[in-house]
Amino acid sequence: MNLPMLCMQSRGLSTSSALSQVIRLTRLRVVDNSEIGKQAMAEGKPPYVFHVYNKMGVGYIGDRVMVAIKGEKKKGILVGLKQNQKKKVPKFDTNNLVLIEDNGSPIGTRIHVPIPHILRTLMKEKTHSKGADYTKLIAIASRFI
Amino acid sequence: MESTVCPVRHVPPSSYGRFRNACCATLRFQCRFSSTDSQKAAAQTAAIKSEWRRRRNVIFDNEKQRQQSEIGRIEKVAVKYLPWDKDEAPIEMRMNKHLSTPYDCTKHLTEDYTKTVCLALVDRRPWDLQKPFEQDCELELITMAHSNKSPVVNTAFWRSCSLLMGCMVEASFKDEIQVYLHSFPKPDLKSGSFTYDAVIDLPDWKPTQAELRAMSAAFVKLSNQESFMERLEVSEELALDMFQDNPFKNKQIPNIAQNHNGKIVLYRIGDFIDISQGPMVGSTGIIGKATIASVHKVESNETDRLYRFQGVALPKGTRLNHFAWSVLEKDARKFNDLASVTPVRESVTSAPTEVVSDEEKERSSAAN
Amino acid sequence: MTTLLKVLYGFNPLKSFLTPKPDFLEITCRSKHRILPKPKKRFPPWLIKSTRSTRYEDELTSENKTFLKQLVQEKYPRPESGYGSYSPLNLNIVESAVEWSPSYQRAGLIARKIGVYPMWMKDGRKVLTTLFQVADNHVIKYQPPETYKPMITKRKTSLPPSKGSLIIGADSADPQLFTKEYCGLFEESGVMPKRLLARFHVSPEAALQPGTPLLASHFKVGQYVDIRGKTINRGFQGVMKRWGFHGMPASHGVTKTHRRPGNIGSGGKKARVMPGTKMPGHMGNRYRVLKAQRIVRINTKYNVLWVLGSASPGECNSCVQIFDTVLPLKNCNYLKQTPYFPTYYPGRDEELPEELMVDDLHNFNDPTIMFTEDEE
Amino acid sequence: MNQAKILNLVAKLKHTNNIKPRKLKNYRGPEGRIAMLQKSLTALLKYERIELNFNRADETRAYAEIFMSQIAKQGSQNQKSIDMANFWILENQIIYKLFNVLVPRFSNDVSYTNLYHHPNVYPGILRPKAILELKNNSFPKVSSSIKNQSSVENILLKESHKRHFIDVITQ
Amino acid sequence: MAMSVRVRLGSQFRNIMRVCFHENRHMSTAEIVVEKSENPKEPERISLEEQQRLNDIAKNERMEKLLNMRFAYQEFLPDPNPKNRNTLKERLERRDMLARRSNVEIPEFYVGSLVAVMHSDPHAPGKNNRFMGICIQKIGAGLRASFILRNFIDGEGVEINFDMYDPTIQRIDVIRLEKRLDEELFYLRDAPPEYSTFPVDMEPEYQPEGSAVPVNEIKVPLKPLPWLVKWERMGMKGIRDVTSMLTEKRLRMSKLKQFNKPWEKYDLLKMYSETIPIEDQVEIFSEIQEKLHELEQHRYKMKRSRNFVKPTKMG
Repeated sequence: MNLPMLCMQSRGLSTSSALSQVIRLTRLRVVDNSEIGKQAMAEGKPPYVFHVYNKMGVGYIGDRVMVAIKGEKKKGILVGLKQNQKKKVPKFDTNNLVLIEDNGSPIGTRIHVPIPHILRTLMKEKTHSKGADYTKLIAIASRFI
Repeated sequence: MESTVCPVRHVPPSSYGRFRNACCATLRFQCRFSSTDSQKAAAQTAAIKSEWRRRRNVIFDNEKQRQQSEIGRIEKVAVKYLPWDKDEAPIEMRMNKHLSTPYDCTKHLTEDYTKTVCLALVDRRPWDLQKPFEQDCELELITMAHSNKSPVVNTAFWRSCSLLMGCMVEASFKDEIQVYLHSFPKPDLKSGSFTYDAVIDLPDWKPTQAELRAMSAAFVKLSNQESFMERLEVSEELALDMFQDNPFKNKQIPNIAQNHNGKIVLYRIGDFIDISQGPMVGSTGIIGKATIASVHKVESNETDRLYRFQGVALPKGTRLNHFAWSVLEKDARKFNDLASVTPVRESVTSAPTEVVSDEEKERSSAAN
Repeated sequence: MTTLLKVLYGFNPLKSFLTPKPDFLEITCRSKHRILPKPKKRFPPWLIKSTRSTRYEDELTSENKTFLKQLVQEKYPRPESGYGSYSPLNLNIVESAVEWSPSYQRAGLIARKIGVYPMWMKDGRKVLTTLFQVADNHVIKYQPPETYKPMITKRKTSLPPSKGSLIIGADSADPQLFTKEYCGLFEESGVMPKRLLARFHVSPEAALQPGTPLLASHFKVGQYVDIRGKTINRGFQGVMKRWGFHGMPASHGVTKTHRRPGNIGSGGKKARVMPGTKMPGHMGNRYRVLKAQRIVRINTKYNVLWVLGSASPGECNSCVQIFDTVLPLKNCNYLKQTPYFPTYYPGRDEELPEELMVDDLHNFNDPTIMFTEDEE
Repeated sequence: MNQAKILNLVAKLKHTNNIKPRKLKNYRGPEGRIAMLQKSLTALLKYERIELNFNRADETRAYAEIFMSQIAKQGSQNQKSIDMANFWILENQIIYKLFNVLVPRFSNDVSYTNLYHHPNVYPGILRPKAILELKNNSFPKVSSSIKNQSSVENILLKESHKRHFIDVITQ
Repeated sequence: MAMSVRVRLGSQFRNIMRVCFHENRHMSTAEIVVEKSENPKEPERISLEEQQRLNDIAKNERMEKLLNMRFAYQEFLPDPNPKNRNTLKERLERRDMLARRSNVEIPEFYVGSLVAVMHSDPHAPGKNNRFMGICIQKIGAGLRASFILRNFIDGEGVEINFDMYDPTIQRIDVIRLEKRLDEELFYLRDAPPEYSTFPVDMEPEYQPEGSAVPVNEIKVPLKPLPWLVKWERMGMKGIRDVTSMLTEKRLRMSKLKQFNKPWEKYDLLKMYSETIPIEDQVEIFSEIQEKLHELEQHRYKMKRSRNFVKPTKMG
């Protein structure tokens, strides 16, 4: 068990999170095979969010977030969330992130966890002819649910 | 409603003056059936009407005083009051013979009793609240709520309503219209209405709805005065003297007297006096909701101007919804022909036998 | 003195009379009468008191009660099959047989909100629908524009009145429950006294003969309606619940002001609280109108309307008024739909099936929804 | 989401539809509330007619109704009934009385209690009072539901009924 | 009824077997003993009282049978809150539910069963999607009824919430019919992955018809702290002893009265307000029973006419 968890437990703070929302300072799990992501996860220093690219400041599935990872700024897409979802949309045990570059193409070449089917539609909606192309993310997914 | 058309006037019975010297021996019975409509005659009739009434009252007062002065030495009687609740102990009271009445006994109990008691049972016989005790006796007091234990109270209530309606009829008509109270049939709750027959000097009178409402209001107003029903037994001659002006009562009195050892029972409400065998409820305050439902013309051998007034009433404090009341009103509007018109009716049967029959009926109906 | 009184009281042979006679009442209903704070009085002061006191019931025997019930049934017989048939006789005085025109305003209905449940659209979307039962509606009274004088409001108009009023009643009940004056209101139409009354402004062309029954098929599916009802009574509430304020932090030195509004006015020249400031107070129990709700389904047998959305005012089993929407972009004219005018008559208008649904709503009797691949 | 529990089965309450539990304010909180009800329920089964504040009486009534119907449904031999009786009834003799006297007295399809408003005695604490009793007890009746057959309005309506009947037949 | 996965006997035994199947099944879980009427050998000689007694027994049996439907058809029971209840709405809702059931077979399954759901999905490439997992919750009254399936796929825990009466659901297959010790299995989220990992292409397991629903009495160990919920306070039966994992303070806290609420065990009014009374349940189930029976028979006929392949018996 890591140190912050031990500290929390000793102080009797509740570690349960009611809504499991992705907000600033939320730690995420990188699920692609990018080098930086693999290293960060292996070191036990998962990236944390410091900006969510929407009006609410809460990240939902398919949303773009800016994360701090190994001292670098990186953008990423939320591909799976812990919080309760709508009917027929899968809910995951971890908050999953795929790192992308500025043009929308993923840094890694493979995603090793399942991602929801609804992400196909969401990614297509977010892709514009002149802007970033997010459909490549769908292409590298190994399995859909 | 135009006042010129309406023969009814709304005058509450004024309290009668206690003149002792105003015995108008000159007044004679005058049949006014073929009278002209001249103003003079009308004024004369009005004067005569009120004079007759005052005369009756004076005679009543004198007779009452005479009877009381005849008592002489006051003796005591033991009255044992039996409450309806068997758990409560009987109460024995020492009352004055020929003076104290059941009403006086209620004053010794609670104020509620003075207001709600309608009738007394003295030695199990119905007894007016204003009738003095004659010997040692057992007393029971009946309110309207005790009608299941002693149905006689319903009959007394219905009879009192009839009497009060007579009072209302006599007082309500305009002075120039001659009104003779005839009689009222034996009270029968099952007929749906209480009645009073009166001879009115109008050829074909059909009251409008407004007139009926006005009469109902007058009736309720009378009952709200909560006047006592004074009772007095008089001789046949005195009764004839009192009702000289009324040819129909004059005919009835000898018949009644014949059946009751020459005695006539009079009741007085305010200044209205009428003949009835009784018993009556203690005061008119017992009567609550009431409606004069209809007036029908009745075929009779004696006269062609006999009208039957019909009404329906409930004891005070009865809760009845408007729909049920409208059903009762509608029923009371139908012509009540259960009793045929005969000169002597109500007073022929004596009260106790009637009670027995009523009780039997109740029992049989309950058994059914 | 007290001892004397005690002695007197003890020796009083009539003691049993003095003890109060208990007036027992059997309790049949568990809930006690809920006292709601009254809404603003909008009705005129001469409005008739409707209900009788039922604390004490009439001292009638059961046979007599059944007899009265029988008389009530005889006086107000149940309508024959067809639930109010269209009369071929030209006896209608109030109604005028004109074609519908967009400028006409029709009557509304009184309905009971009976619950909320989900349904699915044809594209697989889940929607919540609110069910309204149109219970036993009849026209009670019509007042033409000439005689109709609504309560004077602050806004005065100089235009002559163009709308009459139609009083609709719902939920028939035993006349013995009401006062005599209240029952008198129903004599003109000859219907049984109703528990609920509502007034609708209508064009004179849309007037209805008193006694006409109104059904759920007064509306068509796909039509938009406004729903007026009394919101749920929540009592005295703070600003966080009543107005959605955020309150103040739970810690960081905040004391006793976690749920308080904070500043309610400024200093300086206008050193006072401005009118209309959002403050704590009574929440709910007010009439509110929810506008432009779409009717997606109608059951003509049970007279039930399914309306899209779950936000209609009032709690379950409360009553609302439903009428054609006033919004210009959602009304029948805009939808190019002809409503039944002045109302749906079973004999005159076409016969309707038991269930009516809009086209994009999934019927549960239909097979499973399958999507097809689009060529893109 | 409100979901009906299915493990237990209870018979419908005969006397009311409204089953919102009362708080019965108490310094011991919900535990104290149950303790209050235990006392009242024991007293009700012991004395068969008790006088309480209205709120408490009404609450006790609901508990007593469900308690009796559950015992009647499960039977006296059932372990569940015995546990429940041990919990609710504070005196051992009353448990004996319950299984041997009260349960045979009632059939399953009736309500078991009556509740009456009780008038306040002046001077005193003017809090709504009530009388709670088990049905079929040996005390005299609190109030009779039998109406006066021969009151004026009842006689008049009865006769009206007869006439109406004749009218209908003749028509 | 998960009729698709059960061995069928000849049609002449079908009705008899159904009765046994129902009764035996529920006897195991509901602790309800069904009294069986003995068939009288000499029907002419039985007295009136005896006849009455037999009638009563038969009536009770019918009642029991109806009431036992509450386990399999829980969602037909309405919301017990009296404020939200309305008879007409409930009736209309039940009618819609039965209409949906006539188009798709919604089999009987419980929390703890393995279920696979095939549903139309506009986002998926073939417009169809299938998910299989263990049912960890079944909740909701009427058309709101829903259930949650949980599985571990590619090392990632996934849960999907389905509406039971969603018209996009094409079929619901019960892979393994069983019950667990608890009514909700949310503790699987804090359990090691192997306890909620099931192969997606698992073959349906067949049980002999008439057998009771087995109760899987497995006790799940939990991962070390932190957990999503303070499970030590929840009184779950399906969790292995966790006292060794807890700190002293937390252990002490979990034994406090305010968390265990011993007074609620016999709180009768609470129990009443959470349940639908027997009378209402009988009314509801007697209404739907006939329709369900018809549907079952119709479905059986259809299946026989389509293909008659004898399935192999497993485990």
